[in-house]
Amino acid sequence: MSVVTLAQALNRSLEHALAEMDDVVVMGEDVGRTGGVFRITDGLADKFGPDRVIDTPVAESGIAGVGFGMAVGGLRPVLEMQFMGFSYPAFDQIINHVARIRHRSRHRFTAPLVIRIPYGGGIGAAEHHSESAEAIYCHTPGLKVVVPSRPGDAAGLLRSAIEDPDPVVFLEPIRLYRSVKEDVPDTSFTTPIGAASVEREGSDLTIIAWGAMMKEAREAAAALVEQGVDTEVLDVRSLVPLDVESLVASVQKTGRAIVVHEAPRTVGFGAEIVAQIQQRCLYHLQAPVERVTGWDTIFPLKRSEHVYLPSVERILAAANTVLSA
Amino acid sequence: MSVVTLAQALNRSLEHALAEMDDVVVMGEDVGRTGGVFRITDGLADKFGPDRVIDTPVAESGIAGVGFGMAVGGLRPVLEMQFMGFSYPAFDQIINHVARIRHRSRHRFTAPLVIRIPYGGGIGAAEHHSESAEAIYCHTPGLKVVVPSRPGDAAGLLRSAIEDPDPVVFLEPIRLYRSVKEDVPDTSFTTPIGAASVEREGSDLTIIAWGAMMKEAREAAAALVEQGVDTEVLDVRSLVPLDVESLVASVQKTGRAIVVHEAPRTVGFGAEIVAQIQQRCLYHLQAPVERVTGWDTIFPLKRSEHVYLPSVERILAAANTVLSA
Amino acid sequence: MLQILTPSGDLVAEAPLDLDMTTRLYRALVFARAYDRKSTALQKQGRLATYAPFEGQEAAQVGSAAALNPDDWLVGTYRDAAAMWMQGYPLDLLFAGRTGDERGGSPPEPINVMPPSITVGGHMVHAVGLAWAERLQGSDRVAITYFGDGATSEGDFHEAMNFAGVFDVGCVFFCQNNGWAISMPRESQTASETIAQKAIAYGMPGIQVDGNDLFAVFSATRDAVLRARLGEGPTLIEAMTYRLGPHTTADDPSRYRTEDESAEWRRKDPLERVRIYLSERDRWSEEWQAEIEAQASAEVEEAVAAAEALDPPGVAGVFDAMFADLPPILAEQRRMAEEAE
Amino acid sequence: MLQILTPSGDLVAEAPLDLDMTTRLYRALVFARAYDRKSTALQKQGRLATYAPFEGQEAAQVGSAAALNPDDWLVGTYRDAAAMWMQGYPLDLLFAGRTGDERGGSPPEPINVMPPSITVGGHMVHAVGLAWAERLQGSDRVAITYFGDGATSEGDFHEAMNFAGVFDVGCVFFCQNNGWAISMPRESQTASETIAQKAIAYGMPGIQVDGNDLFAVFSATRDAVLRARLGEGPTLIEAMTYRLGPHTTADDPSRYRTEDESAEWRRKDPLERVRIYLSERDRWSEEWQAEIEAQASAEVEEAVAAAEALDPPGVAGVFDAMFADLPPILAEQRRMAEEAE
Ligand SMILES: Cc1ncc(C[n+]2csc(CCOP(=O)(O)OP(=O)(O)O)c2C)c(N)n1
Ligand SMILES: Cc1ncc(C[n+]2csc(CCOP(=O)(O)OP(=O)(O)O)c2C)c(N)n1
Ligand SMILES: [Mg+2]
Ligand SMILES: [Mg+2]
Repeated sequence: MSVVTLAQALNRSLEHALAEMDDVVVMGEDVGRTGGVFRITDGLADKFGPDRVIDTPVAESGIAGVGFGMAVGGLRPVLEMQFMGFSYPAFDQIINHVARIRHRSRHRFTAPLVIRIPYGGGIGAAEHHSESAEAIYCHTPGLKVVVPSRPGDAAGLLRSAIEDPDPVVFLEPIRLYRSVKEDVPDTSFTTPIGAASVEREGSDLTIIAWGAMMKEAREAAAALVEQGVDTEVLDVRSLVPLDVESLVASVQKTGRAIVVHEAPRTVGFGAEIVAQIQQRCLYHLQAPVERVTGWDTIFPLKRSEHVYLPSVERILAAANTVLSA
Repeated sequence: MSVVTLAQALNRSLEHALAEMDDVVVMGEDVGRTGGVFRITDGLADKFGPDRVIDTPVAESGIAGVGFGMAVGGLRPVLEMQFMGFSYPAFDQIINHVARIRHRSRHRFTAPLVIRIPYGGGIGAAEHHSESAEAIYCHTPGLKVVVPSRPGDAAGLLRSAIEDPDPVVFLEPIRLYRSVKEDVPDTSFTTPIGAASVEREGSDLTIIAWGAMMKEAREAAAALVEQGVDTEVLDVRSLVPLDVESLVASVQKTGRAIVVHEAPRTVGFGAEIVAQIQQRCLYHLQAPVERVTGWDTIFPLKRSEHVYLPSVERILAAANTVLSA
Repeated sequence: MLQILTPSGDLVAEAPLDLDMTTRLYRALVFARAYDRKSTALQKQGRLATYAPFEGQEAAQVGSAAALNPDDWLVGTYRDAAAMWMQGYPLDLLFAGRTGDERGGSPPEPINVMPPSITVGGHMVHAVGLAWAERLQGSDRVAITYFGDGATSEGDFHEAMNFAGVFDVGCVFFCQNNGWAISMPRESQTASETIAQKAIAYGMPGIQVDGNDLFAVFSATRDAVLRARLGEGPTLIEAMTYRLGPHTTADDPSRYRTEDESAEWRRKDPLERVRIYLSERDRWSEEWQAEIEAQASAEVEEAVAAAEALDPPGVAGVFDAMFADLPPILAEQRRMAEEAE
Repeated sequence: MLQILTPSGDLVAEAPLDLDMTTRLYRALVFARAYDRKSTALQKQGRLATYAPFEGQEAAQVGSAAALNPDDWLVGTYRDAAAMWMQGYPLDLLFAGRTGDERGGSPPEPINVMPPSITVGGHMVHAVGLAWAERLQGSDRVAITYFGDGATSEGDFHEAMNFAGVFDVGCVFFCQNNGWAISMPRESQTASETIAQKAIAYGMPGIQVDGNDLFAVFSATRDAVLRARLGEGPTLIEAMTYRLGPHTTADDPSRYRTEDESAEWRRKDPLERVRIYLSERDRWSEEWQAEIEAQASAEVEEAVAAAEALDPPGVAGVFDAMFADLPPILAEQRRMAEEAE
């Protein structure tokens, strides 16, 4: 075990996969020579050479489509999109081909690949560098979508994604790359895809979040506990497949819930969570589930980020609403 | 007034716009010489010439991006994507540029364009020809998204979309192109964007739908009325902006609701509608809102369409669930 | 433009195939045409969904596919059934796909032919990835991808060509320039003088061949495949041909082109010139023609019957190939679908 | 490769600009460099967000923009501030954008410069549409679009070039080939020998120029702009230049390239050769240099101060330019955001 950041955990997980699985290749813009703009692939090109760690031209559709062909051809590509806002040119390849080949060919051809996408705001970046479009990938049948919020989960979920027989969109919260640390095993391990993690048990209120928003969720929960509200905190981790059972169990217990995400509200993944809860726990609900989300606006530049991003205060205000209903 | 199909209504609305508004151009694959694969632009090239009705190379990103440039440059392009499944290559242009230029430039540059997208299944088509990805466009801040289900609305909403100062994604239910007819004014007119239409008033149950699914919604409602269930039918028409007020008024009255759509269930637009209803009408709900939707699967080919598509029977089964809760 | 066999059946360069092989490929041409016409007929009867006929393009498809090894990858479009069939894709599955059955997309192992691409342009990058994966795994299998003149306008064509050039991937880009992309004539598709010359933008060789000339197509493809197999990189081939029929059975070409144009291309029929060539060498007779046509017809009928005899795919057809294992929400939806049946 | 003024300041062809104009443009070069260095310095102090320096590319930007009419359209990238400023984009707005304020994207009318494109490749199609819209509205305004060597790999480059070629749009494609796309050297970006030759794939002229040569850049762009304005169609210009600094202030070039390489390009400095040229013609002196540097510095400081003096954009900055009129749900969210403030 050693204490590592989320970025280091990802780097080590990739290294283990490259070392232990002959069919893994890493491919993307600047992933080789310079180790990626976030250094997640740092050192890998030196260790595994240019046939395993491939620097590509600036062409996201090509990366996704060529990676798709490689996957059908017997490899397990781990593709990097430099930022989520640059993954849209690859969207046609992902939705029309990556997500569909197993179905289209009745299992004859498959695309066991991973698309790593750094995402989320709070870093004062330029336009297109801060968005959270997870809902779009979640609405695409044939994809799995996972989001770690801790170094251990990052390493374990990434390994699971690489070993998965189907394509996995692996979302990496940029804001957490270097801001969270924890003890992580030094050897490779997997964390199952499809299971939420109950980070804190509680009986009064459930806060549901994923990715970077787990930070705010945890802080809000801590403040609430201090106020005597026994708050349950749920890290969804896997958006598709969704662990509905854990969600339902929690809300049936607490009767009150808040879902938090950075993405715009309209048809954000929070809507799906609300829909699942109202379907399965309507009669347990003491108050409407509150959504604390980004607004239906363009993710703003640095000077306005604080207006857009869900804050601990906004979560606490929502908690107040939910608890006083 | 004359009785026209939805396809004819669209064709006439385009003709009126081209005749009455100098800045309108129509652009897309095969929209000129051959009048579009669905003949929606039939005859327009002959009447208005190749500078107003433009046949393009096969390049959807180009169509959207060049059309965007034209819009910023002072025109009002009406762009056609041949099928929704072929609009994904244009997704980057639509989400990263079309939807954002007003915000990016603080009103200095704007993109008053319309993207017409034939969509939906039930026509036994090849892969990619039948999907309903409205949720993806609805989750994109900066776009309006409208869907007519009647010829009159088709003509009026299209004209509103063309006159709108902001980009509008205009979804055309393929299955309704020639299967619905109604009396429509012979001159141009607008139908406001942002207002749902209550097609039938009722007090026991609200059925909410849009686009091609209005057919099933209407049929199910008729069957229910026959069974003595006073059913309200709501045609959403405008997904963004959503007419929350009408939704809320209806559900507060009936206390029971079903939302129907063809798109996959997970994070489909139905989730947003459920989330809005549970937020605003939780205490009025007599039963969980039911979603009758496509499954979280690839839209199937002809032989399996019936398994996927929401049917009158599935709506009636859901009604039964909702009514007996 | 490379030409070996003229429309009147004269050799203007050495034949790249011996007479036995030429006879076999002529048979394949006849077979392809039978398949194509039968498909159009079946569509008219409502037994197939919309069909995209390739009449006129038989030599381009048969001649190029003939240059492949049996285990090479082939990535084609909705209009490339003849090439796919040449490379081993079962006829009944081709029909099954057209009846609207996903099982049509599942050729048996070890056939390395992808199900036909319905989106225009998106599949060429796949061939690049396939060829590259083979090389990285130490194999010398190559990939060929078929596409039309219209497809060259899509961004993905560019990205595929660029990747192939940069990484020297063993991929053959085979463009059937059939003059039209639905209603769009080739001249309006791109201002490039030829499609072949687009290769220069990617540092790879490009060659234009008479696509209705079986020998020219075979010869150019054989050379490109060899280059690819030897690790010398990709090639772009532009085969000049013509779609004699409509874009699909739902299309009406009279809206955008003249009868004259089609009539002129009829005179360059890709089958006729091989027939003359064989006939002049005593390898063709009316009886034999009747015989192979009858065989083709019988095989095609059999394949149609097999496709139509497939059980309805049912709920399993919608759900069971979404993932290796069905996740809980999908399993729940599957149960709901079963109930609704 | 077109060259007019050598790195040592010698003319090898006729100068396309008179001495007055050359003097003015030299001043612009000095100004651009001052802006660029100041921006890097401010970023280091945390006053600007990540900055993409263009040092080494001043002549490419200044020389090309100098060939435009004041109302022509300019569509550039994050690295094209000098060209944008030349075309009238206010300095303080350039800075405002970099402080993370959307108001930086709003140049006053009638300046026809789009806010800088942050995505690579997506903006070239916009220039095509702008130029086309002008023509359809009877104007002879043209559009120029700036992009890097890396951007030529994106599908949208291809679609932009293809549309421009097919419709003979009055658009100038100006590629600053600065040798690198972040860590990717030009040779690995495409196997094409030059980027200029890619023009042949679109039936348009392509020309390679010494991008560090103010005269060559101006001359080639002037010709291309004239063609565009006369309705003769688009041109691709490849300006051979070099990014002397890091990709952005967050980048460390030592991870992927040698000091030697940069040092070699230092010797081809785009300012120095014009300085020598002017100096040899008695149009340059140390005092004057000091004077224009001081002026540049003062103007830049002033612009920074103006940008930094902008009120916080607040809730209005997030909501009020989403649509012409705020729809009800957004208005509701706006109220919620106000409450949370
Ligand atoms: C991405 C995409 N856009 C549009 C279409 C609709 N479409 C089907 S075939 C076709 C024309 C293709 O022409 P070409 O590439 O020349 O092939 P051909 O049909 O002539 O064989 C178009 C536009 C599509 N299938 N996919
Ligand atoms: C669509 C997209 N993909 C990736 C990026 C990340 N990125 C920013 S600049 C850059 C390299 C661009 O190189 P080039 O076009 O040569 O321009 P230069 O930076 O050298 O001026 C990349 C990959 C981006 N901004 N947009
Ligand atoms: Mg064609
Ligand atoms: Mg560059």
